[in-house]
Amino acid sequence: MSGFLSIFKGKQQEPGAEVQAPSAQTKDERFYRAGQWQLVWWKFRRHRLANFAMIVLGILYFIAAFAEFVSPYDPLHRFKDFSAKPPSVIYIRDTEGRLRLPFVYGAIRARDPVTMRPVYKEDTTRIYPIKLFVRGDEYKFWGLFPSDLHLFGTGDPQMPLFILGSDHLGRDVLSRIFYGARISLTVGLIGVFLSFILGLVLGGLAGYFGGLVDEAVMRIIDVLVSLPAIPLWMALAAALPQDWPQLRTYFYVTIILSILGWTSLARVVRGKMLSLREEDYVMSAKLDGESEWQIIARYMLPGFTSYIIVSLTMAIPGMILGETALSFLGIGLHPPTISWGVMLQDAQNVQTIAQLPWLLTPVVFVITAVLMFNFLGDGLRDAADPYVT
Amino acid sequence: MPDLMPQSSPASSEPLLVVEGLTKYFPIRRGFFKRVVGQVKAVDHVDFYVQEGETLGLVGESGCGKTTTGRCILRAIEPTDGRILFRDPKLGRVDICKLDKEQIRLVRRNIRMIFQDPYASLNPRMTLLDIVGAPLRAMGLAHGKELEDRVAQMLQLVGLRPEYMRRYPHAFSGGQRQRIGLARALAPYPKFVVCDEPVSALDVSVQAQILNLLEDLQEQMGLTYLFVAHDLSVVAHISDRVAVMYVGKIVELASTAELFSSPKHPYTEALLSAIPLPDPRPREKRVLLTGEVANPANPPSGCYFHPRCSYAEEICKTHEPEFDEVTPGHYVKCHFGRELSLTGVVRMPDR
Amino acid sequence: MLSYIIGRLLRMIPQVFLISILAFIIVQLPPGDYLTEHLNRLRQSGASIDQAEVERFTKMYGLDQPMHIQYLKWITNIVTRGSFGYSFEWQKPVNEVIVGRIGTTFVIAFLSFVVCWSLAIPIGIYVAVRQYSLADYFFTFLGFIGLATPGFLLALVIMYVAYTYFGIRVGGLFSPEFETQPWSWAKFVDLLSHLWLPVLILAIGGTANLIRTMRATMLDELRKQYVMVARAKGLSEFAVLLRYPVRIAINPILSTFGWLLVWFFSGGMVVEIVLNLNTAGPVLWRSLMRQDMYMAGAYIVIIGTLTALGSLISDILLAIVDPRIRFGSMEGL
Amino acid sequence: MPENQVLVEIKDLHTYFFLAEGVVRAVDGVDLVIKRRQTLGVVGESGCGKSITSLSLLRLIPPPGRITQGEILYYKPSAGDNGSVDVINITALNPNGREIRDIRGNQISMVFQEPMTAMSPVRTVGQQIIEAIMLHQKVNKAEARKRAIEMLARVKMPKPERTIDDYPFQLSGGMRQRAVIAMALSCHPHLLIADEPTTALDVTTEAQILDLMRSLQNELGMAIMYITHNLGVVAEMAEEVAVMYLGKVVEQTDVKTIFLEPLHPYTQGLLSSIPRLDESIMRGEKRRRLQMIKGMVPDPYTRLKGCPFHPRCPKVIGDVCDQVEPASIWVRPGHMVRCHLYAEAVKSGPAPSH
Repeated sequence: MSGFLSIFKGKQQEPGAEVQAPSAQTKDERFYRAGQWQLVWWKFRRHRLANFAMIVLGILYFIAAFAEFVSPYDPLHRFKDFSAKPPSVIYIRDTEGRLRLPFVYGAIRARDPVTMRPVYKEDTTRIYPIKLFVRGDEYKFWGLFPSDLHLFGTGDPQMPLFILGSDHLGRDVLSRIFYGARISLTVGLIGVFLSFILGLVLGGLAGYFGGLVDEAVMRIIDVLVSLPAIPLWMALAAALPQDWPQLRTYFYVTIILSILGWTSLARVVRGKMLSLREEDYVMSAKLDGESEWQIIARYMLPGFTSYIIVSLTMAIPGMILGETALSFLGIGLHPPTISWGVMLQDAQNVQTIAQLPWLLTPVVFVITAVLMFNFLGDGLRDAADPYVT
Repeated sequence: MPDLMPQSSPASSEPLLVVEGLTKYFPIRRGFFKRVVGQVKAVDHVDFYVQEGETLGLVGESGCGKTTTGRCILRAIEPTDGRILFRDPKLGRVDICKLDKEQIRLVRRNIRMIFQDPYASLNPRMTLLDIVGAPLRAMGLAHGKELEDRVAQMLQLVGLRPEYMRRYPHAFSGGQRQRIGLARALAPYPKFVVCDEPVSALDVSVQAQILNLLEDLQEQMGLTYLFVAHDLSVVAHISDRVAVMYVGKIVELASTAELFSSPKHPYTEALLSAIPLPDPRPREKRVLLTGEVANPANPPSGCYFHPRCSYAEEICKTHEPEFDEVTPGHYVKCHFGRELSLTGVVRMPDR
Repeated sequence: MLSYIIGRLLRMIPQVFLISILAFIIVQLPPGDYLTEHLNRLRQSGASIDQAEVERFTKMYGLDQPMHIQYLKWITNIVTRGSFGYSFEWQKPVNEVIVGRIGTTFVIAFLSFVVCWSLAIPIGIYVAVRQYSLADYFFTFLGFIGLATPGFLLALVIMYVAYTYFGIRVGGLFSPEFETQPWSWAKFVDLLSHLWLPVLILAIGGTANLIRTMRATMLDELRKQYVMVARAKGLSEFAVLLRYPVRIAINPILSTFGWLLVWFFSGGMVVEIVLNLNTAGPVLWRSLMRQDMYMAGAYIVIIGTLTALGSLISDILLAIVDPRIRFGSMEGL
Repeated sequence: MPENQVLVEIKDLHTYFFLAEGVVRAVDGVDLVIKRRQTLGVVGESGCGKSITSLSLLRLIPPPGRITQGEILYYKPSAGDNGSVDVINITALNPNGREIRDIRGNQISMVFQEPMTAMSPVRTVGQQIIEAIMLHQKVNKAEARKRAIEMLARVKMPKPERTIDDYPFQLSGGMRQRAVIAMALSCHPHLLIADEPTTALDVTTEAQILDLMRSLQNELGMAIMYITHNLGVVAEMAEEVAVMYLGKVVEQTDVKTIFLEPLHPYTQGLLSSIPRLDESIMRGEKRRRLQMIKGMVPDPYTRLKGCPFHPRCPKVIGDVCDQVEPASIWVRPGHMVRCHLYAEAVKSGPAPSH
């Protein structure tokens, strides 16, 4: 939209309701009665890329939630005979040219005479069809319900299905990525949740009370912001003892990540509070006799919840990357915890990458997740304030 | 239409609102430690009264303090000094400046405000029912079905359909929004309404609709208005008396006819002669002001208007004039208020 | 203007002071103390321990005294003598270890910065003027990818591609044959041939970021009335753009001079580790892992101070290019 | 030079904006004539297309807006001022090309509504004026600066030698508008388009600026196209008045006739809905209610059948006004109205001769 147009845009956006015009009643009552969230949603639905991102993220989080069922194997299951196996090639046409349902061939393992590394050859005589709902490694779903049902696989321990190959220890990379999604995708959420609380409370206090409180909070933010994120994260993460239980380390890593995250949110909240305090409708609420609490809850907060959601969405990818970087460097999470960052620890040097390039596949997932969050955030930002064009 | 007239309206001669020495200074803060380095004298010892049932117009150019004055009356802004005496039906005669939190809430039932910007003054996230019903609910005047009925009645009163109650403000145009603001202001059946430039954001044709509505409602509900505006034609149309402000002070106050026909302050004269009249016939004489409006943080000595005044003499530079009643009901803040013969914008018909 | 700078400088002092306290707390956080750790390691490796030496350190850094005394000793050494303490890992003063390395990191950061600016500003202007064009979508998309791909992952991928498809082993600062040689022209050229990769990797993320900022501020400015007024004067479109919206939209970009450098500096650390460069990043990393306290502390203080200094430079730059700030007007800001 | 010579002629101009939500017919068939040394007032409420008409004149319509139909002829007085003219079809020019840029700011210049945002805040007043002078006149920088100071003095800017080095934000609103006018007039244009130049100003400042514009018009002999919603300002400034409603000129005549004998119901409604000082003051006990136009301007995406004003018109003729769009009717030479009410009275009256 060109800027100049916006000069008459203000009036133009008005739906043409006329005073007591009979037609106005029937025009589009649904639109006139639409509140903030309805309008945001309608606007968001028009943003194709963001909708696509929402679907992709939905799938990723579904995978994270049902990792046990969706992944073909236990992430710690070592297939000793299939270490460092490249991704399986899936065929739908066999050697005689007949079309079949997807299948893989058996594999024959050998060693490279020079490098002594395992090499695999396809055994086209043996066909392992890929089946749905196969029995396999046992697991306890969400730690509660024992089962051995997996969404897909060969169902034959003789020839496991390695869609993304296996690592040095013969573990299925895909299954590990699925399990890793659990941690990598939630680190951001929890970290953002923590910074959300800190940011909202501190920014809100600063913005609402102003004066000394404001000054104090702003100075704290100044100092924290002047600490560069990555070295600070590194320093804090390095302080975590190596022998802590996984869950504890995970929790502390999220805290470390959110230590810097809250500052930008607090600034947004403060700024919004300060500007909303000056709004006519807030003054009018005060004159209507609304209590302070009512004013904050009904008049001010709804004025920027959409902005908060946007900035939270935009903050998640930073946290995901933070975890990945820290774990990758070996100062975040450690094996046997599985996260995308931890998986990338295996891919630290050129030789490994050159020989087992499929170990880099978590990179694809990290980037996809981050990209999708950015797209989503972008779409949300466009839709965030339905009252401004 | 239910009876909207206030239960008790004795024709007492005592004004409904008396403002004495109302002052509002905004501190100017500078530097690292936010030291106060000066004061913006937004409102500087202002006196006026408003009789029940009348409309007092308050005019002046931007930054003259007229809006601040209006807001101080509701304590939407805390006045620095002065007295605001209001004849409240419940509390009796009170000084608004001295009321505690609870009392001010009670008084705000009877003094309400209409805002200038029809877009910024309505919470976009609330339906008309919530917006118009907010004062009723918050003041404990109505709830549930009763509240809904009252909102419906208010909407009808301002010329909107009650069915619009579930709509959000985004469904309405500027003029309609101003009607909503009016419904909200009048919902608790107030006695006194501060109208802060209620029509200046509207197109001419819609402006006429709102002005007529304001007048109708005043008649029906027995309202008293303080009408703050910069458009002198609008103020002349709606006001019984008019006060002119210049740099935080009222410089002249008189009945509308008198002020526009025989002003006594040179600033009023200049202001009146500056009004572009929708009349193609040439004007007799035009007083063009020179220079700029004085800075309220650093006003000139004596009479604030003296640097721009063509009648100024030595005394104007040194002594601030009194706010004098030169003829009955005509107050002027000028050393020569009784002597100058100034030109109004229209001639009074011969009596 | 001068008083503005002085005021701004004064505000920096408590900030840097707080940073130093935070840095000290952070390096003290790990359980156990580094000297014991160090001694344990020496003991394990069977090396003999000079008891006198231990005592000398204990005394010098007040290790037997409460925390705040330790801090005071540490900070006094830094402020008065510019000495950041002793590295147990490297067995020499911290200053000796870091000076050259920080220099190299700084060179990388600076080069990235130059690349970043010279790409982002013209592209940002172009895509703002051609909003919703193919180029706009292309660069927006590229920008998203750039933002979503952190440097170290990019480094990993590039290393893989370079090695597998071109047989080049990227990484390191020098080719092996120059590693130990004294400085020469050839060595310098060799250095440059290794530097381009980290510079490029770092610049990509920053460029994506800057293009977005530049585009957004340009779009804001293009809407303003003075652009139309400039067109109405009869200026050519190019002159209109350059003298009006660009002149203002570039201000926030110019002010990135301060913090972008530091951003590269700190963000570059992980990349440097991945690419195995002998610069500040890997040293900090190792010192953190090994609890080499004074080393880590020195890095955090230096980077923190640089950041504070960076934002100071940004503010001053902004005041120079924008008269509204110089004259204390809040209009349109 | 003959007084009544036509300077600009706008014929059947259509400027549409093609938005995702629909087509906005901002200017929908406008005919206007601007004569030399004369002031044409264009009045209308917001959204009537008056600003877009003026932007079309300088080809400054931003995308997605486009002139879709009609032409704008500029009768450029020749350099020697010997009465001969070059006719330039502005609609045929490349909107970024040399020819139109030679006209902009030089032959036709423009003053906008918001003096606060009309100048870049990071360049001094002088830089912005000198730039315009050096663009159109072959003078060096020192000479341009001299002329800029002269121009600032002419618009009664206090201390022009000093103000020229000030930044716009250091000036008050009124002074800024003076600076903007100085900039617009720095090349002595034949036509000044003033788009609500005083709307954002206080009434005493407005009076100063109006006075200034009138005296400069006399001095420089230029025509003014004065766009405003304020009928009072029109009465003071204009000789000819065009009233616009929904992208069309509904009535055009000289200023006296517009105010004393308006024909179009919209013009009549507009005039009676403004509070009149004399009537306000002389009223008796009973207040005079303002006459008002019912309803409001419809939203810009809808296209009304028949006369665009018919839903609000008090004199609407059923089955005519809501069906047939009225054509321009010349009730007498020099008075045009677009309304069915006058179709009978004047059977396609004589076309004007300019």
